[in-house]
Amino acid sequence: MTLSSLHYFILSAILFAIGGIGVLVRRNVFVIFMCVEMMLNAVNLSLIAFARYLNQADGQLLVLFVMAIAAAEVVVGLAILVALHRKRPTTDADEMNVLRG
Amino acid sequence: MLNYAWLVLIFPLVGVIINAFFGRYLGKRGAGILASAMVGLSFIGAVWMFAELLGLEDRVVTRPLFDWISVGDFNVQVKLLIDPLSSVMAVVVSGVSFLIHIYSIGYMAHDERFVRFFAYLNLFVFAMLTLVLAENLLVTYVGWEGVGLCSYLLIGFWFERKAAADAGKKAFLVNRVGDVGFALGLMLMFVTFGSLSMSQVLEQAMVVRLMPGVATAIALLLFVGAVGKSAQIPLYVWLPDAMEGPTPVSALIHAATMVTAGVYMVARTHTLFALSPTALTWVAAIGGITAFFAATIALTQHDLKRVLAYSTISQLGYMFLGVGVGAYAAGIFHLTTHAFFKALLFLGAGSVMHALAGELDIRKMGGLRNKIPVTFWTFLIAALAIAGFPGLAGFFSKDEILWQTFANGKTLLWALALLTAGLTAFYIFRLVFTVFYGESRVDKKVAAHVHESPKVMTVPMAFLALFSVIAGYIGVPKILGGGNWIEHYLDGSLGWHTPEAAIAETAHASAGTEWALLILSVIVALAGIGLAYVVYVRRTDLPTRVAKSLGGLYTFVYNKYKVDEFYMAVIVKPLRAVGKFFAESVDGPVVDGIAEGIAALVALIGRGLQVLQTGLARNYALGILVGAVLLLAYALVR
Amino acid sequence: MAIDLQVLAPEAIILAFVLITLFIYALGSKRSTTLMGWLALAGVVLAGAASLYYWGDTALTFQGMVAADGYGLFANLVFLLAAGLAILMGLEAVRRFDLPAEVFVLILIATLGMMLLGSAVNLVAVFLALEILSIALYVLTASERDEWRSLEAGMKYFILGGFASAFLLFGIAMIYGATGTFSLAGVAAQGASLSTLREAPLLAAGLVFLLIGFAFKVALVPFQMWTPDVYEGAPSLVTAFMSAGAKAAGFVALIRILETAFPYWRTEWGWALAVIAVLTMSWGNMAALGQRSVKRMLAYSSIAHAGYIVIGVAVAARTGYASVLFYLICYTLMNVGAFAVVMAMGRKGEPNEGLDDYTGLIRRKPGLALAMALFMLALAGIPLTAGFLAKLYVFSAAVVEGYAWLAAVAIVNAVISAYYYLRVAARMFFGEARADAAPVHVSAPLGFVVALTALATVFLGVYPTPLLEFIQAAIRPLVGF
Amino acid sequence: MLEIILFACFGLAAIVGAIWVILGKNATWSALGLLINFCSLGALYIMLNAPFVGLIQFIVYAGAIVVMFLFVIMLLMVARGEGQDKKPVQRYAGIALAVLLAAGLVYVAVGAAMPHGALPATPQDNVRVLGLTLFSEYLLPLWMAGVLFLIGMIAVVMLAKRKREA
Repeated sequence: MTLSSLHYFILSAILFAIGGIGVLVRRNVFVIFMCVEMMLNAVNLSLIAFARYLNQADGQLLVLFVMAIAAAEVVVGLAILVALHRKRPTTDADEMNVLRG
Repeated sequence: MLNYAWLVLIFPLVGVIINAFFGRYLGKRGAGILASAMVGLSFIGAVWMFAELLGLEDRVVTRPLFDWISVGDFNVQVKLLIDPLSSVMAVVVSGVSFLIHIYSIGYMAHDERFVRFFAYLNLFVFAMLTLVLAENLLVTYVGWEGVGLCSYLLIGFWFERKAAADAGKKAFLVNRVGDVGFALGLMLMFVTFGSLSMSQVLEQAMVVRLMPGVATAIALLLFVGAVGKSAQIPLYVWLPDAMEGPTPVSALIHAATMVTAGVYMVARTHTLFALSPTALTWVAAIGGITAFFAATIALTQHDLKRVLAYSTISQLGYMFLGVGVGAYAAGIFHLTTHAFFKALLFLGAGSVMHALAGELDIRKMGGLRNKIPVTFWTFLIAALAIAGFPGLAGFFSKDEILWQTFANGKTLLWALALLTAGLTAFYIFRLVFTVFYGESRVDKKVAAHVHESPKVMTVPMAFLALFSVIAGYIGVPKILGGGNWIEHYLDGSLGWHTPEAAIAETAHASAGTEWALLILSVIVALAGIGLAYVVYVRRTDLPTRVAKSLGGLYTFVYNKYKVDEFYMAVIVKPLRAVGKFFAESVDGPVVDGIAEGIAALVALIGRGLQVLQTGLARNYALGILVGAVLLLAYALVR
Repeated sequence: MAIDLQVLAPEAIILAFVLITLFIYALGSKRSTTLMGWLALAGVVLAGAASLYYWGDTALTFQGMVAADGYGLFANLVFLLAAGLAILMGLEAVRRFDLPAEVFVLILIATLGMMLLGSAVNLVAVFLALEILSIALYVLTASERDEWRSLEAGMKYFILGGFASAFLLFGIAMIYGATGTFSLAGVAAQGASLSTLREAPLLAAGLVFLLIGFAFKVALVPFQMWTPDVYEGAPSLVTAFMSAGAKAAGFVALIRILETAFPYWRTEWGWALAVIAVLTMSWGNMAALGQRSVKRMLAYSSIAHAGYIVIGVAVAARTGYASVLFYLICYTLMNVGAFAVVMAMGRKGEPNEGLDDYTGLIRRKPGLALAMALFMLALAGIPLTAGFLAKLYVFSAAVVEGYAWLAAVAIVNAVISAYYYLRVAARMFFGEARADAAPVHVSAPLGFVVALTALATVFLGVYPTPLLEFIQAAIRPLVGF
Repeated sequence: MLEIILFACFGLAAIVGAIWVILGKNATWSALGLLINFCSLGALYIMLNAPFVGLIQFIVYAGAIVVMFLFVIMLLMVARGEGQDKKPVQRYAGIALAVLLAAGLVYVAVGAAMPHGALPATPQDNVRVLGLTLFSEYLLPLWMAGVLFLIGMIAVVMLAKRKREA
C-alpha cells in the first residue's frame, strides 16, 4: 500500500467534520473560533496533499493565503469579541440571541 | 385629435401631480375644480376622438408613444389603440368620472383629506384610461394594477374606521388572487404568441394552429383576472365591503368603471375567447349564476349601499352572460348604460346619506319623496332604467342580452336571467318605496335637518338621469325600428364574426320570437315593480286609506291584501330564504372562509419559520450543514 | 510576465483612496470624518468613471487571475452604486449614530473586494476577494460599537461566515484536486468531456461546496438563516450596502464561475438552483409576513428577492443572466432607498423600526412617506416601477427557457409579498401617528439618497431600454454573441 | 512504510487534538488541543514535501494564532465552562449530519480518480519555486492578502479603542 492523496483527503474530511461538530455543539465563542480555524486547517491538508501528488506549487500557495486570511479573520473575530465583552461580560454564544424571530 | 390621443391620458396625471405636490396651496375648492377640470378636458378629448373616429373608414387606429422595453425578442411598445370599443369606453369612463368629480366637490366638502381624495380620484382616472386605451396587454396590466391600487387606497380612505381599513385589505387580497390568474394568462399568451401586443396576438390567434387547450387555458386564466376585478363568483366578496369607501368612489370605481374592466378585457380579447367554446361557456355560466345569486342577496339587505353593491355584482353578471354567449357588443352596451344608471343610483344614495347625516339603513328612512325631490326623481329614473322599464336605457341593453342568450340556445341561462330581471325590478323598487314612500321612520333629531343636496351634487345627478333615459337609444333593436347602431359601430372592433354571433344573426330573422321575448321581459320587469309596490307600499298604508275613502272597494282591496299575503308566502319569503341562505351560509363561511383560510395558512407557515429563527448561531450553522448534506446527496444521486 | 495595470484602474483607484482616507484619518483633525466621507465618495465616483472609460477593453491580467471584461466592469458599476449610496448615508450616520470614521474606509475596502470578486477568473483570487469582502462586512456590521445589537450581529455573521468560508475553501480544494488547476477556464477545459456529475464525483462535490459558500453569501435557503439577524442588527447603511452590493457581488461571481467553469453541468446546477429558488422566495416571503419591524421585514424580503434573482441564474442562459444584472441594479436602487428611509426614521439608541413608528408618516414627512411607499410598491413589483420590470424580466427568462412552473411559483410569491410591502404603505397613509412619535429629520445627503433612488426607480420602470442594451453588451464576454 | 506509520501517527494526533478542542472543558484547554492539531498538521505538511508551508504552519498557527487566542482568553479572564445544552436535538443532529457529510466525502473520494502519481519536486527547490510563483502568478492574491491585513488593523483600532469623549 502506498499513500496517495486519497488518504490525506479522508483525514482532511474527518478533521473538517470534527471542526464542524465543534461549531455546532460548543457555546464558548473562543472554542467556536478554534473550530472554524480547524476546519480551514483540514482543508489546507487536502490542498497540500493535492499539490504534492499533482506536483504543483499552486496548492501550497493557496495554503499560505489561507493562513493569511485565518490570521486576519481571527484578529477581527477577537476584536468583535472584545467589544462585545465590554458591553456584557460573556463568551457564551447562546447569550447572543437578542436578534431573532 | 387622434394624434394627440395621449393628452386624454395626460390630463388626469397632471391633475394628480399638481394636487399631490401643490394641492395644499390651492385650497379645497381650487383642488376640486382643478381635478374636475382635468377630467373634463379628458372627456372633451375622448369625445373628440370618438367623433373623429366616426368619420374614418378604417376605425382601428394605433398611436405609438414610446418604447417601454425593447431587448431581443422581448418588445413592449407603449401604444394607444383607438378603435370603436376603446373609444366608447373612454367616453363613458371620462364622462362618468367628470360628473362624479363635480359631485364629489360637494359631497366631500367637509372632509379634511379633500385634496388627497381628488389626487387619488385623478390617479384612478389615469389608470383606468391607460387600461382602456392600451394596445399592449402588458400596459393594460399596468392600468389594471393601477386601478386596483387606487381602489384599495380609496376604499380605505376613511381608515379611522376599522371596517374601512379591513375592507381595503380584503379588496386588495381578493383582487390579487384574480391578478395571479391574469398574470399567468399573460405569460402563457406571451409564450404562445411571442407578443403581448393586442393586434399581433389577435392576428396570430387567427393564423397559428394552437395546441388544443391552450386557447382555453389562456382564456380561462384571463377570465380569472376578470372575475376578481369584476367581482364575480367566487371572488365577489370584496365588492360589498368596498362600500365602506366614500360614496362617489362606490359610484365611480365600484359601479361604473373599474369593476367593468373585466368585461372590457374579455371583449378586448374576444378572439381568444371565441377560439374556446369551453371558456365562453364558463364565462356565460359564471355570469348568469352570479347575476341570479347576487340579486337574491340584494333582496335581503337593509344597507342602502350594500343592496346597490349586490345589484352591481348582479348586473356585471349580466354583462358576462352577454359576452359569454358571444354577444360582445350587447355586453358592452349594457356596460355603458349600466355605468350611467348605477352611478346615478349611488349618487342618489349618497345624496340620501347627505340628507340623513350618513344614515344607510333603509329601515330608518321613508317618506323622503317630497323632502329631497331632485334626489327622488333622479333615483326613480335610475331605478326604472335598471328595472328595465320600456324606453329607458336598461331596457334596451338588458333585453339585448336576454335575446342573444336565448338566440344562442342557452335557454336555461336565459330563464335564470329573466328571473333575475324580475328580481332586479323588485329589489330596486323595494329601495325606492321604502326610502321615498310611506311614513318617515327617520330619527327625530335627523328628520329636522333633512335637506336637498347642493346644486354641485344635484346637477351631475340630473345629467346622469338624462343619460339613463337616452343612452339606450344608441342600441334600439331592429324590430323596434332602430338600427342597433352601437352593435354595428362596435363591429369595427368586435367584428370577427364568431360562430355564436353568426347564429344570433340568423336567429334575428324570427321576429315573432323576438317580440314575444321582448314583451315577456317587459312583463317580468313590470311584475317586479308591481310586486314591490304591493308589498312595500300598499300593504302598509293603502288598505286603511282606501277602506275609508272608497268604502265599496274595500272588500276588493281587502282581497288584494290576501293576494299580497299569498305573494309574500309563496314568492317573496322563499326568495328571501334563498337569499338569506346565500348571504349567511355561502357568502360568509364558505367563500370568505376559503380566502381567509389560505391567508391564515400562509401566516401560520410564516410563524413556523420564525420559530426556527432562534437567534442562536449554532442553529443557523446546523441549517447550513443540512443544506450541505442535501446538496451533496443530490450530486451523488444525480 | 506582463501585468497590464491599467485594466485594473478602478480597483487601483479605490485602493488609492483607501490609503488617502486612512492618511486623513491618521492626521485625525476634528473635521476629518466628513472629509473622509467625501473623499471616499470621490474615489467611488472616479472608479466608476474609470470603469466606464475602460469599457470595451477585454483583457486578462495578473497572469490570468482577473478578467477586466465588460461583465466585470459593468458589475463594478453596480457595486460602486451601492457603495456611493452607502457612503452618502454614512455621512449622516457618523453624526446621527456616532459611527466611527473607519466605516468609510471599510466600505471602500469591501467595494474593492466586490470588484475583484466580480472580475476574478481564478479560484484563488475568488476566495481572497470574497474574504476581503466578508471580513470587511463583519467589521462594518459590528461598527456601531456601543450597540449590543450591532455587535451581536457582527459576531453571528463572523461565526457563520467563517463556517461557510470553510465550505467554500473545501470546494475549491476539491476542484483543485479533481482538475489540478485553480483557473476557471482550466476547470472548464478539464471538465469539457463530462456530462454527468457521477463521472467526476470529486469535481461535483467541489461544485456543491462552492455553491454552499456562495449560497451563504447571497442568502439562499437553507444557508440564509444569518440574514435576518445580521441585517436587523447592522447599522442601516451597512445593511443597505451588503444587501445590495454584497449580494450583487455574490451573484455576479456565481454566474461567472458557473458559466465559465461548469457549463457542461448546466442542467444539474440549474435544477438545484431552481429548487433552491422556490424554497428561498417562499421562505423569505412567508417569514416576512409576520414581522413587526420594518427593518427585519426588509431583511426577509431580501431573502425573497435573492430567490427571485437566483431564478435568472438557474435558467442559465443569456436572457437569464441579463435579467439577473438588471434585477441587481433595480434591487440596489429600491432596497437602498428603503433602508435610507429606515435610517432616516431612527435616532441614536432609538431605531424606530417598528411598523407602528411608520403610522401616519404621510402627515409628518410627506416626501419621505411617498418615497417609502414607492419603494414598497417597487419591491412588491407593481407596474411602472423598476421592481416590476425586474421581476417581469426574470420571470419571462424563466418562461422562455422552459422553467414556466418556476415563474408561476414566483408570481404566487410576488402576490404574497405584496401583502407585507403594502401593509407598510397602508400604515403610512392610513393612520394617525402616535402623539409621542419622535420627530423625523432628513439631512441633505440622506434626502439626496432617497430622492435619487426614488427617481431612478421610477425612471427604470418607465424607460429601461438603454440600461438593458448596456447589459446585453456587458454579458457578451461571458456568453458570447 | 515509514511514511505510512508517520501518516498514521500524525493523523491520529491531529484527530485527537481536534476532539480535544471540542471536548475541552474551557477555552484554555481547547487551545491546547488546537496546538496539538496544528502541529500534527505541520508535520504532515513537511511529509508532503511542503517544508516551507509546514514551518509557516508552526510559526503562524501554532506560534501566532494560538498565542493570540490565549492572550485574549487571558485578557477577558473567562475560564468558566458552559452550561448544559437545554435541547440536545441540536447536538445529535449536528453530529449525525457532520458524520454523514464526512461519509459522503469519503464516498466521493473513493469513487473518484484522486491525484496520486506525480513525481515530487525536490525539497530544496520548494522555497524557490514557491517564491517565484508567488511573486509572478500569484502577485494579485498577494496584494489582496495585504488588504486583508489592513482590514484586520482597522478592525482592531476601531473596535477595541475607547470611545472619544462626546
